[in-house]
Amino acid sequence: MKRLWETLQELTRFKSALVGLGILAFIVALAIYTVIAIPYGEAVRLWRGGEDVWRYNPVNAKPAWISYFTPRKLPQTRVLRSEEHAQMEEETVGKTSRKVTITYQFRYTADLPPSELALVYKPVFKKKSPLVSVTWVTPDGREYTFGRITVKSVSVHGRYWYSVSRDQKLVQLFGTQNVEEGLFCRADDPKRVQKGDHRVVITAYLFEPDASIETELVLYGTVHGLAGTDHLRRDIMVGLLWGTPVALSFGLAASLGTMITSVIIAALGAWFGGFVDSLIQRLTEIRMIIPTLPILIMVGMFFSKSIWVILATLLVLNIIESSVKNYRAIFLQEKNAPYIEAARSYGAGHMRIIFRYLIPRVIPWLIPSFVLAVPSYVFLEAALAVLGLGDPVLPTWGKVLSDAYGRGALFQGHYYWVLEPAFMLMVTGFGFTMIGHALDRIFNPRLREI
Amino acid sequence: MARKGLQSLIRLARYTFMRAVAIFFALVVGIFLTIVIANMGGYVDKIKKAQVEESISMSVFTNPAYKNLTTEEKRELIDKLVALELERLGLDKPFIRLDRNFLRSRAFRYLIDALTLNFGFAEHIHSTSGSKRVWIIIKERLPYSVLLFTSANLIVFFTSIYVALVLSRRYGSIWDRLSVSLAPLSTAPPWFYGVILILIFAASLRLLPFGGFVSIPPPKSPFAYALSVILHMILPLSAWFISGIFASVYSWRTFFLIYSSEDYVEMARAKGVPGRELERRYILRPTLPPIITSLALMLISAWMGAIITESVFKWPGLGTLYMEAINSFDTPVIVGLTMIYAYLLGITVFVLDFVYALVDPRIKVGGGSAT
Amino acid sequence: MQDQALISVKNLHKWFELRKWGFIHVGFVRAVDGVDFDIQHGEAVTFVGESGCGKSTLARTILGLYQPTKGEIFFEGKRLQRLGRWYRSQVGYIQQDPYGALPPFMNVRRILLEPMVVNRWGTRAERERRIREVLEEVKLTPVEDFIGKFPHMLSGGQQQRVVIARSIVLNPKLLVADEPVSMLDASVRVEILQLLQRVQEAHNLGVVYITHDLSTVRYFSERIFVMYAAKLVEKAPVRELIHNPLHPYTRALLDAIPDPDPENAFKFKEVPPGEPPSLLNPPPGCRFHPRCKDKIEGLCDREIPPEFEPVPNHYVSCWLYK
Amino acid sequence: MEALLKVEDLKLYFRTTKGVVQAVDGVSFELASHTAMVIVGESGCGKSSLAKAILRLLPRNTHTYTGKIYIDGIDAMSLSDEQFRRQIRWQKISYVAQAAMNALNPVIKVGSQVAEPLLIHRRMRKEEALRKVVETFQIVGVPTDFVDRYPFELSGGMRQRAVIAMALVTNPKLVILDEPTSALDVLTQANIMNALKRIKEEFELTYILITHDIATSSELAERAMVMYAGQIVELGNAGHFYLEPLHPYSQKLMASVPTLREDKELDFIPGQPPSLINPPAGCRFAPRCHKRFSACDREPPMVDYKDGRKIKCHLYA
Repeated sequence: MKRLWETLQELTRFKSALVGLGILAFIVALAIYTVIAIPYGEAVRLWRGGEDVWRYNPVNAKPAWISYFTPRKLPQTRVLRSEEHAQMEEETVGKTSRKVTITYQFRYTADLPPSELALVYKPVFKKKSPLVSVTWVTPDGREYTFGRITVKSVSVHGRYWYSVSRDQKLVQLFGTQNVEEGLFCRADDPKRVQKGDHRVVITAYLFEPDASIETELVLYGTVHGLAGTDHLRRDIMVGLLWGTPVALSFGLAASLGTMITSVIIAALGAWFGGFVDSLIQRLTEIRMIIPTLPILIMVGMFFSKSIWVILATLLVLNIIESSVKNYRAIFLQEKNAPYIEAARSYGAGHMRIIFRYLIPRVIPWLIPSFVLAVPSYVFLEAALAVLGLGDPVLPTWGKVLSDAYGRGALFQGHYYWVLEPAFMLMVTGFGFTMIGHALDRIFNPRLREI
Repeated sequence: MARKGLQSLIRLARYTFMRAVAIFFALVVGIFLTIVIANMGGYVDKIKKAQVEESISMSVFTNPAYKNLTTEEKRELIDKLVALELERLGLDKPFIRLDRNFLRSRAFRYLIDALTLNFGFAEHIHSTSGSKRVWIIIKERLPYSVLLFTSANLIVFFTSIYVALVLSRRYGSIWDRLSVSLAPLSTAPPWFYGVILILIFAASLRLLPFGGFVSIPPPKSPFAYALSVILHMILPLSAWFISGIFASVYSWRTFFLIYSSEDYVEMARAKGVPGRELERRYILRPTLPPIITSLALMLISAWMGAIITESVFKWPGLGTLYMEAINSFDTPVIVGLTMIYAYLLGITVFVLDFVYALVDPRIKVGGGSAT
Repeated sequence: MQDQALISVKNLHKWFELRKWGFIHVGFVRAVDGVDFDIQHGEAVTFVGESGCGKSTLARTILGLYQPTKGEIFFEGKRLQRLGRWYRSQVGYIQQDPYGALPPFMNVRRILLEPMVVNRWGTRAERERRIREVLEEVKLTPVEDFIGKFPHMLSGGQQQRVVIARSIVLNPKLLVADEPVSMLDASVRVEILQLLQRVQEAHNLGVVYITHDLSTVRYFSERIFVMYAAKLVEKAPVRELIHNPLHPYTRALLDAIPDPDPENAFKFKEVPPGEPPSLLNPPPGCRFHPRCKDKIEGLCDREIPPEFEPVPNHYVSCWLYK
Repeated sequence: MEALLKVEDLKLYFRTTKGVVQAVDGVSFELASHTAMVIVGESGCGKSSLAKAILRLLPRNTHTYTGKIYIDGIDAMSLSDEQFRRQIRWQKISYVAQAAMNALNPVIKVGSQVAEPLLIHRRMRKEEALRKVVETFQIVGVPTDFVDRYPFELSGGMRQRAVIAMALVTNPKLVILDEPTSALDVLTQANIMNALKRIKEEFELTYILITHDIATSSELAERAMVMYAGQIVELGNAGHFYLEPLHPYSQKLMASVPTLREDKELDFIPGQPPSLINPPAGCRFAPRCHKRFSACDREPPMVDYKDGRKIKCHLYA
């Protein structure tokens, strides 16, 4: 314990190690927060939820903080509910039918048009579905009427989604412009937003006495949350947050597991020598020839893409790892150390010597290499995800990156989508490496004065 | 003198032969293990059998020709057809048997196939020449991978050793300290830098191509063709370089610093051996064996890292082939590729073992460790 | 019981097999090649010889770290077949390099505890008491200042004291000290030798003291055994050997050792030519004959000299005393 | 007689994580041509650092390196590194390193390593140089066919001789021997000492022999220097030093040397040498000294005692 404390104190001598420790503390805190705030089941539900969960998010929206770096005012998503944001008028038409007029009046001041427009109808009826139509009056007085439909099928939540952006009439009307630009930009300059008050009037005919209707007008923004959204409207933040505990546990478990078995095997070989040692050396050679990544790919392809299965495969493959050679060299040197001979002279058994004398001796070498190996496994997981072998259930940084890459985020300029997971990966890698290098310089006597 | 030279040549030959035998043995076992792992110890066979049974029973039950057969008769017919099909596929034999019937097991046949480069036929992918033989497909892609990654590795290797030597001479200078603080940059693998570089130079600045080997359609004139290839190589090479160079420089610098405090180096300095000579004869030369070992390890990890880097850059080598095979679920190609990787690793280990023997007099002259 | 030797070694051989590629037999390194001697209770005996003469192998064989190839070792009359824990607790071991002899990751308390834990010695309280006892005995006082320290926090002399404390913690009857002071500074050397002597007298220990440095011998032991190329060539009480060396090798050895004397600078010494033989292919006959200026042609190079006793209690293996 | 080597107020400090180590702290002495001087002291007293300071073999963590060194009339401290390499190294001074076992490059044949100084400083052709190496090998007693062997094929004694041959091959004026025999056996040691004595006469060499082994040091010594905690505490003729040391430290040191032929009561020095990071003020030996008195709190002067001896002690002031 005391030595651990001393080591930490010595670490503070290195500026880079301090940065690394800061990063590590942040990552660990983030991981703990994530696991508490978004329990595993919830994370999986959110990530696989699709449209139902994320309907109100824009597609491929940039993170909101982008606005601080641009003089333009970027629109956020606005959901205008008829109960709050509109005036409702009702008049009876004929015997049983009623006409409901919902009038939205809202001011639009952002410098970009919304990324998408949708209307949500929440009708209540028994047999005869309501008939609706929309009239949109722009600030400069243009008036468009569209979306004359019957609100027929209703999803489980009682909502009927109508995409204004894909309204055939509007699409045809605006031609080369998209619908949002058509409605929100100036007539004379189709790229500049016409700021001012929009009026949207929704007329609904209800054919049953108990029928009613509420609506929501959704103006999707171009920015969303801290991390933006992906092609499935998912908040990337969920992926980034949950990627943290996954990456940490994968990296630490792989690094630790690999190291423990390799060290023990190297110690056994070096200590017993002879047949055991040659066997282990041959096995190390064989291990060098077995291609790790291809095998992981095959496992991912034919068996399971679960990150835990991949981890288990990796650990099995790495029972003997190429570092056995390095450890063995150290042990061979150490095995003839006088203190080992002394231990034998007072009767310490083989296992006691291996586990209490040999292995503790190499811990100073092990700790830095353990820390330094963590990032490589974190990146390995990401690499597998990029190859399309990412865990299908869990959100991970690799998955986010892979989605971005696969969806052509680079071609379409959704750089944030690539950069965010990349940033997390890089920062984590940096943290571990900086600490690792500093530890190396503390523990490795040959490096101490260098 | 001449006799001694001959003797050391014989010793070298004997050593090389022993290493070749050891590595061949390792290769055989390694490939066999790869086969077993790739087949999940026979689990994949079970899946295949189930697939065969399902497809045959489906076709029997849906085929109008067998409409008037009873269920019993259909069952019989299915069993017969399945048995035939399994025999055709060789699936009737056990996957692995650890007794005297081992030589008749499928795993052993796979091993022989793998050792004779007979990887069978691809299911979907074919070579540009139209062949579906896995070996031909792989052979076509191999040079691309070798071209890119050998050059990438050698560039990183020689640059880093040169820079490290210069830095170790200037211990404590600004450049030296910079190299120490930049070392963590190499945490990220090449494919990662690939993504970032594509983002900057291809997507954002539009200076260089996103990926591929040559622009499409390929330029007609050889000069333009070569230029296009070079343009396409810049980003992958840079990604590889950035990812490798910092850690490499750092570790070689540290390595040289450690070795330049050896007694014999100090002695040489006292003798008045001039700087460059000192570095060449007293620092570089004695440390060649560990340097070569690390080059071997670097190449081995490079072969693996190549898979992802290539697929990020759509470089038409083995890595991209892997990606294609994964996407189209082309099992023979995947297994074949895995075998090729085992070969590449084996060859790498062997070649470097040989070079090691050339530079270490303890092996050339004999002696060394007797026990 | 008391007249029985503490340890008695008969015709002891320790050969190491040399293999190439790990399986092809090349030959044997005959590190100890037919050695006989007795050591009595409470007697300190010095083995002196050049490095590579097999004296350290002999020590390790006595300690039971190596199984003898041939020959027997009797401890208090009991023949040692398989070396059990019992025997290990009867023998203490002091090594040359005090820093290397102590596990760097254990503190002094743990270091001293280990032999007791391994040999299941005493209860927890007894062990703690014993640790304090031995630390006081080797003068690492106040005990509390040292008990928690790690080896690297101690000076060379203090480290060697811990090694000595560890070697006696199980109350052994025999100490094997392999060059215990050769890595220490001259000023500390004497201190440690005196401490060893005190410990030996206090517990009536038999001591096997191995050294290449004859000048420290007289301060410590009663008898000297001279070893050359895996064999004992001369055995005699200290004074007798120093003043009346019989074997040509012993004479050369004594001649070569300087005392601090300014006259030395003006004298050339007579040193036998050549180097000690390889133990893989030792020369036939007397192993010293290729370097010996008194060799008898036809005898020394053919037959191995037996042990003669030209002076009572002074044994020498040399044909000159036939 | 003109001094071959003159050192004035030489200081060599190292920077470590714990502080600055004052390994050589203000050392001044002169050494006449064709004499052998031994430097004795406990380990860590700065004797090896002194050798390195004279040879300008500075470690990377050097903090201070000041003073004056005149070698054969050349002001060595004013030379640039390159001039020093060309004019001093192996031209004027050669060096036999401590643990000479490791002083040979394991992958270069012994002969070409020994010949190297000739190729560098004498611009000889390779064959000519090797001929000279064979000659030198004969002088120091190395079988001449070892020219063609690698260091790992040689025994420790032979390697040591090869290193000595390397030091002699260019006929330098001064040879600094740092513990040249401490790892070797008594007979080999005596053998090498014989060779060194013979060579000294033959080549009219000047030696500086650094050792902690006082008995062996007497084999070669004409002058003796005792160092303690980075400073010289006693300097004088060997005859005086071995028979009648003056400084309390030298006295204690001599008393702790066991002798083979005469009976004497051995003594030891209690305590440990001080850390060179913060050496005690005043006399550095005072805390361990049995003769200390009130004046010892002050830095003792270097006293010129009779017979040209110098003692750094208040007792003789």
